[in-house]
Amino acid sequence: MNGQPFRNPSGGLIDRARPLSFTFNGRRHAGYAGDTLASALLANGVRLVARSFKYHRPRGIVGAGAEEPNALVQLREGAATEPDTRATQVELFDGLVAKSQNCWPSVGFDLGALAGLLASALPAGFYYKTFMWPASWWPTYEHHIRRIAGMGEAPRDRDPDRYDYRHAHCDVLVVGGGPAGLAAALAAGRTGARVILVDEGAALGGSLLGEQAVIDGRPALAWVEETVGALAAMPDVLLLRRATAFAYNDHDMLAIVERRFDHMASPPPFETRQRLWLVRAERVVLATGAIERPIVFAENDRPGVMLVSAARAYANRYAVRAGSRAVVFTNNDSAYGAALDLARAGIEVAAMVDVRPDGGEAARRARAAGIRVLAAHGVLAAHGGRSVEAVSVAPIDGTGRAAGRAERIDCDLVCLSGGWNPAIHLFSQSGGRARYEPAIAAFVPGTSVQAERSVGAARGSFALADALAEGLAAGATGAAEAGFGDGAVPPAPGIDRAVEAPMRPLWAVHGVGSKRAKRFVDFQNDVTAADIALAVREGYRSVEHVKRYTTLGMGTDQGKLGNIQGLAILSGLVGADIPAVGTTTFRPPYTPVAFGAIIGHATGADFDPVRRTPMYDWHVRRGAPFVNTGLWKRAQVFPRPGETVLETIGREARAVRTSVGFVDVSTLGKIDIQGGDAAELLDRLYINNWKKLAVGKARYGIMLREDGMVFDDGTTTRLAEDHFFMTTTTANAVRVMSMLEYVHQVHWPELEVHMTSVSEQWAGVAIAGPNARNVLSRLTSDIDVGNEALPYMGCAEGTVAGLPARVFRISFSGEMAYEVNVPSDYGAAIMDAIMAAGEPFDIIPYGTEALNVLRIEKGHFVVGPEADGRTTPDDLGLSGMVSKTKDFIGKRSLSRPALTDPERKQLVGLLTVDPGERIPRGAQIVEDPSHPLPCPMVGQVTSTCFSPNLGRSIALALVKRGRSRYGERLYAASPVAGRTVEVTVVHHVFIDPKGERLRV
Amino acid sequence: MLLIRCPHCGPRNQDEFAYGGDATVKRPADPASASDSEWHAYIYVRDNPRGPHEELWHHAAGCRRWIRVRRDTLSHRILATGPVHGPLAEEEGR
Amino acid sequence: MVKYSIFSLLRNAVSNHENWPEAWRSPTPKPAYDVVIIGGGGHGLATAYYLAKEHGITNVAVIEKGYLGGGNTGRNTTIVRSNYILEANAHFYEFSLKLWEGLSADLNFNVMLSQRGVLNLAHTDADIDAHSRRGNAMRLNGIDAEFLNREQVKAFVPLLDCSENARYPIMGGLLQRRGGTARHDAVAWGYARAADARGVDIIQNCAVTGIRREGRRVVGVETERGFIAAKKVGIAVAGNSGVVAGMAGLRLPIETHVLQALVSEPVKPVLDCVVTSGAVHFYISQSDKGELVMGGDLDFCNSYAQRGNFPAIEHVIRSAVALFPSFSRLRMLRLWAGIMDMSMDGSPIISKTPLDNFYVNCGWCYGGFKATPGSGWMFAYTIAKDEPHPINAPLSLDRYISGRVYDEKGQGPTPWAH
Amino acid sequence: MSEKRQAESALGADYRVGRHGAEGPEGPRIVLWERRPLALVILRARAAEGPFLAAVRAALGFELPRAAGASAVAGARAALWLGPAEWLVVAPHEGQGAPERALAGALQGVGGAAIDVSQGRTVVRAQGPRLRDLLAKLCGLDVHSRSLRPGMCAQSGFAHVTALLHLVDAAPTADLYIPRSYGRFLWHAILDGALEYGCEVREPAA
Ligand SMILES: Cc1cc2nc3c(=O)[nH]c(=O)nc-3n(C[C@H](O)[C@H](O)[C@H](O)COP(=O)(O)OP(=O)(O)OC[C@H]3O[C@@H](n4cnc5c(N)ncnc54)[C@H](O)[C@@H]3O)c2cc1C
Ligand SMILES: NC(=O)c1ccc[n+]([C@@H]2O[C@H](COP(=O)([O-])OP(=O)(O)OC[C@H]3O[C@@H](n4cnc5c(N)ncnc54)[C@H](O)[C@@H]3O)[C@@H](O)[C@H]2O)c1
Ligand SMILES: Cc1cc2nc3c(=O)[nH]c(=O)nc-3n(C[C@H](O)[C@H](O)[C@H](O)COP(=O)(O)O)c2cc1C
Ligand SMILES: [Zn+2]
Repeated sequence: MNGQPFRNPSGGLIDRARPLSFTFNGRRHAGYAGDTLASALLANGVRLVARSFKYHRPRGIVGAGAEEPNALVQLREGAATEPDTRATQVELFDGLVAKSQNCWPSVGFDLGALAGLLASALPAGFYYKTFMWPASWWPTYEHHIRRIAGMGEAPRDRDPDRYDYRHAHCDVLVVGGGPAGLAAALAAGRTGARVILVDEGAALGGSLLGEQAVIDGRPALAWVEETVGALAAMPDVLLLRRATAFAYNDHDMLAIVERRFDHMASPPPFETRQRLWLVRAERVVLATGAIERPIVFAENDRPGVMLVSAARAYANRYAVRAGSRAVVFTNNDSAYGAALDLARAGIEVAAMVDVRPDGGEAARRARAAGIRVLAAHGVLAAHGGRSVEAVSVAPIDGTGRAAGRAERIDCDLVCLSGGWNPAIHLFSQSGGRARYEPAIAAFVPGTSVQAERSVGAARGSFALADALAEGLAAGATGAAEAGFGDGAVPPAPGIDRAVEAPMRPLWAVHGVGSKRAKRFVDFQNDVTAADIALAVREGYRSVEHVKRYTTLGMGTDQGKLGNIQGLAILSGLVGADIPAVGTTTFRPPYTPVAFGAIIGHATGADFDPVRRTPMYDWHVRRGAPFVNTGLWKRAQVFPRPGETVLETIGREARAVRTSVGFVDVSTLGKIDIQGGDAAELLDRLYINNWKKLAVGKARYGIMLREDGMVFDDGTTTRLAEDHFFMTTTTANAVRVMSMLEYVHQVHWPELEVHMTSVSEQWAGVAIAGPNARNVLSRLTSDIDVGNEALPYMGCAEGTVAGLPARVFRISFSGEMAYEVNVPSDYGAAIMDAIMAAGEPFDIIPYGTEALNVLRIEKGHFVVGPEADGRTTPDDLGLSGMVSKTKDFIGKRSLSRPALTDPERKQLVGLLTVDPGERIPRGAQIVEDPSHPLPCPMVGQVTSTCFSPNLGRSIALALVKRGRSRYGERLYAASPVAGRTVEVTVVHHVFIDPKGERLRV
Repeated sequence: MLLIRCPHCGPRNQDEFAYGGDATVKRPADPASASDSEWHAYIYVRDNPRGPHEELWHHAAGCRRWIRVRRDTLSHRILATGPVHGPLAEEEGR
Repeated sequence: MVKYSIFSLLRNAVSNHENWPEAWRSPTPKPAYDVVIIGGGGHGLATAYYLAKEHGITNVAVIEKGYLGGGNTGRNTTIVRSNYILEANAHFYEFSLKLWEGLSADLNFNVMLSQRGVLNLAHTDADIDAHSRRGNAMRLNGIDAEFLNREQVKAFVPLLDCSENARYPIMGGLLQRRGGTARHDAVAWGYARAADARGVDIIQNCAVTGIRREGRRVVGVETERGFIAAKKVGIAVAGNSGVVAGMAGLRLPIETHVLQALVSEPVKPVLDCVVTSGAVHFYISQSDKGELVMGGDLDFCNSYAQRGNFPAIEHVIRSAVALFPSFSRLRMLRLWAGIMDMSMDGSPIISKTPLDNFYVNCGWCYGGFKATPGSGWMFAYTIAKDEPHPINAPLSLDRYISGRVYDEKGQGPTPWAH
Repeated sequence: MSEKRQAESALGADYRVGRHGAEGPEGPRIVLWERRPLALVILRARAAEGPFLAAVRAALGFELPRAAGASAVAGARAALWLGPAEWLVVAPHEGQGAPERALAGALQGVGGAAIDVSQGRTVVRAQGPRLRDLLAKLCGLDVHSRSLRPGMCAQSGFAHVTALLHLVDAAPTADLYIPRSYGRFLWHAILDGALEYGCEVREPAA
């Protein structure tokens, strides 16, 4: 297609039948299916794509994959925009829109680059040394620093796409679909083992896709195709493309993100954009390949400076010339094959600069092909501005110092190969310890901790023959260890093994020239060799200090290119060898992963599970708004048209005291307890005595934690001699169940008792108020609801509204009340029935708000505000309940000095001196509101409301020595509400202190 | 994510379990006669080893049994699992 | 000590920064010190600094097994605040916050204290009550606090999902404007440099392997570089408190748990304060470099591994996206973990011990970064005077025996649930 | 009063019979319906032995499964292993509490307990060629055909909700016993996961 001046007319793995159009920085360009954004940009001759983080230096494309530090773009627009996206891993699609980031007004002319002019005053860590004076200016300085930093722009709107999440289990997980990985999967798959192979690329083949290797005398890609075909035909082999294994977690659980539809403008209907796979593997084969590394020299960050392997992949895979005239700079043989590929693709190779005195066979072949080879030479510097124009090349000595006159060679492409780093990221994440291998001057997998083995380039075995052989062996052995096959290794295909000359470690070339020239180690974060030297000079010598002081390796590429150079330079400066200096820690993720993908479906309202009571729809039909209580949705109020919320609450609470109301109490925890030792267990749990409770009777109980603090309360009913029905608070239902199981299974397994949660089985409604009995009696014919037959704290079983029911005469509101439990499917039915039966009494449903008002009026504490995990039974005025005759959980703690301190806070009631004045929520109690700060506090308001039944404001509070203060004037102070209210301390039960209404 | 072998259900993901802490602390047989400092040791003081640690887990999303696990707190490797009371079975695995 | 300033920076620019001196020395350990502090995190270094500065005790060594600040000081989410409800904590953390406010100047090292506000969200009526209660306690204790309603929250943090149909709708929030963040590494380095300048020996890469005792006295520490005698020994080793106290024969009310944190890729400013939510166990801020820094709950089981597991991370990210739906397409860049000294009541311990001249500083749970200056100051005082200062007296070890614990969350002695 | 009261499903208005999600040539690859009404009883004993097992065998007419994760099915009745000496008995609905009473009666004198939880679970049946993929999206169990075989059951977390999975047959068909209050939440997760496969929701049936 025209307009792609750097695209070769033929070759490559792109689909020329599918031309695509895309926009970069507002300009339209053309590319092909199979391109990445990076290859398409290069095809169009776009070389300047980004600005660096700190100095806003012009930057181009350095790599062709995950290692790319520079070419980060703002991909897509609007709600779907994605900052910091590596152009080298973006598959081109039609209509793609991207732009450069971190530059203004444009990537070509970026005012931020002024920072570069100040660069000499901004060395590593400069901010620790300045911006301190005057101290009050720091926020201003910081404001500007923040605006200059950052990189791309975050989206501002909700993500338009969906994600999902799934688990998988397999015998052998193979990470990496290059030759080593494919071989491993093939060998494992043949045994019948369950195999998953993942590769982050769109196509399998790994580095073979960018090379021109030969396997069994045929192009290697034919072998790839055949192998992939064979694997695809195996029913228990799963091939996942575009899938990056990004975290190797404990116990061989790997997290993998599959980018399912990022290669399209948007996912098809009903499909998710990305999918997270959590794979638990019996055995893992890491065939993650190796990442080529650059060599450091002056101004080495100019657009046009690129990895050899990248330039080669652009040529072979994408038919793109990354430049017209190249200088290839290497310290190892692998670049020679690449140089020949470049030449074949039509790039003039101006020179091969080899740091080794003798490039051996490879150099001879290059010379034979007409390429100028400069042995024992190095590139001292790149020249140019927004693109490289030339390099200075000179003879160098063994340490990389210039040892002769420099020659300037014009070129627009500089290809670097400083050797290869095995991609040991996942290996390291698994807990394995890396080992330094001097022969390749790189860290390779050392001691394993988990069930993984590395093969091929990931293990430092760079020869294709080794990659295949190791892959086959690991696949077969892994499968055998997982119980499949006999471990026999299939024969490896035939490969011509080239004689390789050893590489020669060289990290940086030291020219003579200007000291101000920048020699970048970490491109993205603009960390230079001088920054590392400064860190060392100032005492930041540990590799971790260097990282943190200079930000080396902390960018979005996590130092895939620069880290090893950095530590090699450090090792030279501190005079310790590289293994002694060590690496920084490899942490997940291998490459950055979208948050959306990690959480799958659990977004928005699905963030956390929702629990709904059996009456949920009934409440919806009545227009009740809901409130969250733990995971539950509970009806808050049942408003009538025109009412304010406060009016509704008042109406509901008054109705209960004057006639009758009913409320959904299904959220209470309910536990069925059976067995000969059931009463014994209750005795050991509750602070009060249970053995003598009569059958058919309920009792109120309190449980403590072992440290003596009130844990939970509720009523428990004896349904039969060895059968109890326990209720817990809504908040603690799950915890109480676990605690029961704990004390039974751990402390007292000898007790014969069975506990089963039946919270879900029963819908519960409390009918409360002076007319409660009248309502209930209209609903049942087989239960005598009279005070004699069913007294306060009594229980009966029978039918209510024709439904099988348990009726408990218990009360939270302080009124005569019955709690009716029916099977859950009848939650709505019982509500309807009660509503109908209550009509003559003007019955109303009430919500959590009125429920709360009623219990405050009655002085009932609740778990949370009053029982806040720091209160004892005595604090709540319940010491009378504490059994003196038996042990129970938490009893021993109660006698500790702090728990018997007379200064403890005690539960009291508060009345405002002015009845109409509201007590602010969360007020603190003080004796003297005019006391200068800090002002001593003697307590706090725990619950407060306007009591519609008393016609005044009331509150519950925990106050030091509270019970000795009845009648005392104190102040409820709420500075955050800007109000302080005078209050009188009273007993905490405001209504019916003798409990007569309960018993009528 | 840890893979914990429930002695009743078999190997399950960590997220089915709730942690229950040190399994070696024992409730004093007669709390009333325990001194403040003995009682405090039971409630608050822990060996907190760096290495093998015997601990309780509750198979809350499974069989709802409390189980005992010996796990290395440094490597997260599970060394043995078993019922609360009873022998632990060595794990050769992870 | 060369004074750091814009002028010294410009002066050094001329000489290509080739003349900067070491920020601290790397001395060979002396055979004996007046005080040995084990642990070269923020707390240990600050303790040494204040021993020298406030008490004139300069014959001090800080012994660190790895690199300075490589413990939790170097791996926390850097939130600084003093929004506590219980008095012992409120006074202590406020004392610490006041020290923070003068710290860069005091140390001549920019710790980048950024008082951009800490906003604690309220999602239910109960939260509003609890947050108001806490805000009121703070105000009466002389600490700044404001309660924001939903509209004010929305204006303060525009990207928060303040809609009614959020799973946990936002109903308001408690704001401490003086709260914020600081640059974690700078705190360790700044204290190290300032302590070194006052004569403290900072010894890195030297693990303490034993503590030598004679009866109820400690006489010194065994290290990888030999025995070092000490008149007094203090430990500030965070997650390793149990192990190191164990060397002296003490058992502590501490469990070691792992806490993870993560950062996103950097983006231009989108979040200009710290947002925390107790209901969903989550906190987030944006660093000056642009990454979103976030964390949540512990991993829920004892661990010394400094690496965590997936469920905790998943929960952190679920929370992030629930509160900030637009963050869904941002990417996690790196995640890591630290090992926390979880105390049994969730409050810290700066205390004498049953041994005569051995002191412990631990129990920082996931909140000890903000304590660093205050902790160092109080620990120095306690060691120098052999008695606690009134502010840290309540934070002594004996509170667990008496039962006078400071359980901010009311969770009880389940350290993994604090 | 004995007018007929309407029983209500936990799934309420969110249960929408018909086609959902992708419309592929193969038709819906997941079929869902709520199984109701059913009788569910939890059975527990101190140990799975002796007179208890005999009494239950007599009452049920078949043997309780003893191995972890096993089930026993006899006609319309089934017993699913929940834990050591703990089972869920599933039976046709024959009047409120009927099987519980029968089992409780049978246990008189032999110990153990029978607890009616018929209405405490929402039971969703799922069927179709993509069933195992759907399950893998919901839970961390190994649901591959080599591991999860017909007749097996297991409790686990499904989209963070604890539920019991029973693989009924090789169709494959699975039943998910979901705590009622979480029913609607998990139902959403199931539907959401099934959209890409194309999904049909059928009328409820036991
Ligand atoms: C993920 C995460 C997030 C956090 N977020 C916050 C937050 O937002 N706000 C907040 O206030 N706090 C936070 N914290 C807590 C805070 O980081 C710590 O409480 C605080 O940094 C502890 O400081 P320290 O000096 O006591 O411990 P550390 O910095 O851990 O220092 C202890 C030092 O002791 C050394 N040591 C251990 N054993 C030995 C030995 N045998 N010999 C010699 N040296 C030894 C260690 O190597 C270490 O350097 C967080 C912690 C983590 C892990
Ligand atoms: N010095 C040299 O000559 C040299 C150096 C390196 C590689 N090579 C060549 O490389 C090949 C080695 O084969 P190999 O199979 O070991 O490596 P490879 O590079 O061919 O394959 C590695 C694959 O792993 C994938 N990958 C890496 N990390 C991943 C992750 N976290 N998740 C998912 N996928 C991931 C990559 O996308 C890639 O496809 C041989 O062809 C060899 O000739 C040669
Ligand atoms: C506040 C804060 C911000 C961080 N920002 C980055 C970052 O931008 N890039 C990065 O790679 N790591 C970042 N890290 C993580 C560190 O790289 C490192 O993981 C952490 O200090 C723990 O050390 P370790 O991973 O070496 O064990 C940050 C850490 C903290 C505490
Ligand atoms: Zn189990």
